[in-house]
Amino acid sequence: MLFEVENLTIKFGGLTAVDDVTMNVDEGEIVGLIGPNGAGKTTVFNLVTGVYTPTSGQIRFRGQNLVGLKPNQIAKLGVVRTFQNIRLFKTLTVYENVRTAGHLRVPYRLPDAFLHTPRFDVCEQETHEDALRLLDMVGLLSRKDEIASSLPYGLQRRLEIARALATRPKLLLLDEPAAGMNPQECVDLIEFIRDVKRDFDTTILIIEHHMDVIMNICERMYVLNFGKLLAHGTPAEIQVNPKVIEAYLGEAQTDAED
Amino acid sequence: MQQFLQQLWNGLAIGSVYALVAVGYTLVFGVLKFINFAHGSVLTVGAYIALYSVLRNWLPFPLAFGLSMSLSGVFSYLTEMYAYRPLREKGAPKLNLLITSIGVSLLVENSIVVFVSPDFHPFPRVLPSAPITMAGMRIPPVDLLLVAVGLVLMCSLSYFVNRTLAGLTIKAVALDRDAAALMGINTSKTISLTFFLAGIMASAAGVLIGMRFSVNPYLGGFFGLKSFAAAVVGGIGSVPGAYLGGYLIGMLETFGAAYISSNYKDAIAFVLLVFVLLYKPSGLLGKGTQEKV
Amino acid sequence: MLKIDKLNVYYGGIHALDDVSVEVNTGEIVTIIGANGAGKSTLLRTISGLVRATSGKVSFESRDIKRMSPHQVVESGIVHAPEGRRVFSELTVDQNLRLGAYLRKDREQMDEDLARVFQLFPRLEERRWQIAGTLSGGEQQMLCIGRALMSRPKLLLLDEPSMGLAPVLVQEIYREIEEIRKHTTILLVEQNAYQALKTADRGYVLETGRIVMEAPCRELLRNPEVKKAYLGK
Amino acid sequence: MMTKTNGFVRRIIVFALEVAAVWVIGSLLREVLPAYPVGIMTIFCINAVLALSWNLISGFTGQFSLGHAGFMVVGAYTSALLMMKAKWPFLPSFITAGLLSALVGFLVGFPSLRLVGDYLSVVTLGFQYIITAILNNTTKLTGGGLGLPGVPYVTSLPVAAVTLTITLWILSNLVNSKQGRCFVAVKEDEIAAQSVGIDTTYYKVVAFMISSFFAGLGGAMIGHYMMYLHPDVFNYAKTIESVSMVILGGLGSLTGSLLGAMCITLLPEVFRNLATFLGGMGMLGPANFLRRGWMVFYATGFLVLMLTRPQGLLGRRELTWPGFKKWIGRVVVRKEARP
Repeated sequence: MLFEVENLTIKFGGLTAVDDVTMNVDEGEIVGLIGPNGAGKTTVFNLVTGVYTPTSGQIRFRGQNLVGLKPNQIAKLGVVRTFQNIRLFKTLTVYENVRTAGHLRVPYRLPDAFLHTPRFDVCEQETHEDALRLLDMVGLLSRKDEIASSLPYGLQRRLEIARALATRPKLLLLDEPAAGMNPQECVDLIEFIRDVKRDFDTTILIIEHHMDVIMNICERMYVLNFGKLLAHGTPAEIQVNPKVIEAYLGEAQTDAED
Repeated sequence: MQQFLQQLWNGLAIGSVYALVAVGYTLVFGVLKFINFAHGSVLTVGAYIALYSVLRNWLPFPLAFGLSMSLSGVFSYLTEMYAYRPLREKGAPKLNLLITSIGVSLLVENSIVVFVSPDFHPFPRVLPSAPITMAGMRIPPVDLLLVAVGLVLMCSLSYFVNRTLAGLTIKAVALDRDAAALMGINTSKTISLTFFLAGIMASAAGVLIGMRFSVNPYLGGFFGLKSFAAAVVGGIGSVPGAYLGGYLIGMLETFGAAYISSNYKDAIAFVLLVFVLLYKPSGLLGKGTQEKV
Repeated sequence: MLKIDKLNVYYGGIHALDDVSVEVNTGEIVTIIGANGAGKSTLLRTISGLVRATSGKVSFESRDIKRMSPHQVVESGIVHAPEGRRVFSELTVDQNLRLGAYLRKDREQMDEDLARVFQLFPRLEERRWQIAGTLSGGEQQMLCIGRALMSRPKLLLLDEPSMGLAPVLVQEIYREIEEIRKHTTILLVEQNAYQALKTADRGYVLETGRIVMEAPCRELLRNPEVKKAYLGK
Repeated sequence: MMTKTNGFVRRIIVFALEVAAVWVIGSLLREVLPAYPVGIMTIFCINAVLALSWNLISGFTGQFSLGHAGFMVVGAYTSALLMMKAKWPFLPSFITAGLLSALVGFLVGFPSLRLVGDYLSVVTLGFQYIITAILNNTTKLTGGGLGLPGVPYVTSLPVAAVTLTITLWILSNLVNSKQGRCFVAVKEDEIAAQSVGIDTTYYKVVAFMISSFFAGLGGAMIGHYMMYLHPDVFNYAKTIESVSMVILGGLGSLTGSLLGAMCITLLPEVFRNLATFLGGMGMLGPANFLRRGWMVFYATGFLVLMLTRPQGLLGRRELTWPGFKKWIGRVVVRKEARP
């Protein structure tokens, strides 16, 4: 198993934001994480990427324990995320955003940087070309010199994913990539995520609200509600699960189930 | 024992100064989330207003004190109005606010040096200079005034902030500016009010410290900085924290000078600051804040 | 009562609201439904003056309120209970409510309003002296609504009152909303489309900053497209 | 690979030639020009090193440090004392001064760089006060509050100019590297930087140490220029001097720091000469005012700059030859286009 979460729990004061969640993702899968607003989905991402430390529970990636590691160490291991409220290096150009994120794959050290040694030249040339190739693949090459924050919303999302890809993640965590997109943009995004998975040979865990996006690309999905795991299954199973319909789609006619 | 009590009293007096200034840093940081490096200048301005009012026989001392406090409050309010507000409205990064406040403090300090006088002025004698002997302690009257004024002002401020509706708006703006605006609170007015109050507190400290030592253009820079350390030690954003930090640094300084070495007196505040921040980055009474991801 | 005409808002390079026109009549509950990021909250934030519009008209009781700052909007009779509750977490319930009545100068009326809010949400009275940050999510939501009501608004803007609440609590909140509507006009933004459409009189569907549909809620509930996109059928 | 090595060798040779040329020109100027302009040029070079080093930590990495003078003072006393007491030659003393400043930078930076934004400025400022207190009280070694006279004179114009050239070369190499990009990423958004695997604490500490290293060199040059040291030379105002230079030129622009250093170095001189001129004309009142008036002018200018052009003269852009040529080209074309 590539990635496993076991009995993950975090409490903020009196509130249990994530409550005993267990889930896993296998190599090469696209797995969805859905649930109503405030269900704790982003908190799960924050726990996995080391922004928060869980109150209890385990997170393992390729068998290695991620709990207690710093966000940058987790990213270095290959678990890289995007953010719900896009966090780009705003005043840098598109190219600089991607180039900066390529640093993990640059092996030279400080003295090389001071003196611009031959090793420096070789590495820089490589990462420069790699950044351009990456921008080409995600369709941002023609806008590489634009300031990141001046891009239209949809492209900012795309750039954020490209920046994450520059680290060559093994597991990519996407936090609501389709938020604020219209139906056509959503269709493009589905296409884009499929391309990413194929071209970069990465596994994807995705939080999304747009049902058509998530039902379309996920092989499996987990449903969270009030921090608890409510259901788990294929999109077809989830769509007909009465508990999910009740909680997620807001059809609270009876409380008989509780 | 006698010496101990004497030092305790001295610490209380100097601590009052730090506490009065520190609370201004804390209030302003609360509503605007930036360090107002010009806050110390308000203290200097206050000291000079009182000095000249008395020196030139314009006003009797109590009135001069009151005038200094209100004018400094207005001065503090004006710095916000003309230096920080335009930047805020443009949505400038917080670093720009910080740098601008350094500019304001430079302007005040240099203007006093150039237009008023670069010299150190002793404050005219308005209180009897003979120390009062009390329980074996020798207390200069100015210290008595310092502690008394400090207590009165601090209690009034706490009452105002916690118990009155106008005061509560300061807390509300500090906690969540947008939500406060949605309650019908004029947040700009609240921010102005905060600067005004901070100015009053600082100038009271400025006048009294000027009386205790001397009035000079660098007064604010020197006491302002240590008071800032006090605010951070206590937990910036917390009013009781500012008081605690102020008295703590005042005490440590006097006891450090008396029992260890007076040479390092001015470094003590910062040593304490570094230790507190290492142990508890949000300060003794501060609440940790984490950026929302 | 409230009339929004061809409103355009840009938000960090994003065209967040695109020619949005919405109308609310006295006594109505109007709801705006739509996915996350469609611009629902931005619309409310623009009405209440937190966000500046680029073009378009916003008028309330035939007064132009587009250029007003938030506190002036409150003065004119609109109050906004924001998304995510946003109570003053370090103040007591009582202090929160008093701040809600900040613009009310008359002490007696304020006590009256306080009584009315406590009648509506008895749990708030039990917790009157408690620090708001220690309340449960549902209680904070009640406080948020109660606080907004303290200014005796003519129009209440409610942003996602059901967010993060258990179904039982959602029902309770919506029962109170039915109560509130007896005195107050309401513009309700919800992601919980089913609940909102059941409660409101008319609804608008917002999609990436544009109004794509407007109809009485009964019709929206039956509309196959709405069902597919928002009701999961 | 071969061509890469050649490129490196060529660049090193070009750089060595540049350094040599700067040395020769500096020495020539010192011989040809009167002492006054040579002095101003020397001070400019020292100020530029100080500004560049502050720019690295605050302009590029976004960590607003107000303890710059504290690192200068460490370098100044280290180099002076090594030469005076240990009888070391200049170069090793000078380099050791930088290294010791960097070490102090590490000791201060490691704990305090975990703090967010504004706090850092206060801790570093506090550090500067602590170090001043220590120096004032180690009378036996440093002369304490009496000052340290008899520091050997070394900082001639060529020495200062060569130091500036090397500083500029190393820093511009650094900011145009993986590490430099990571510095800027830390400034832009720490959480985003961490999310792509950038160890923000590491890069902050590294930037802080390098900045302290060059601040130490700058401080050492001051000592070897004035031939006298006193803890109060390196006060808060000294830090603010470097801060103003960088802000004037543009946070995050190396050539901007040079520009800023030039303006701030010249400002008091302009006023002083104006005052002397007016004094010569018999206008003693205005002359006396101008002698001190630059301070108000300086502070007012600082404020006006922050309120009207907070990004400084250049912002994050650099002055480059191709850019300069393009600009000249544009100006010329514009003129020709006129009827």
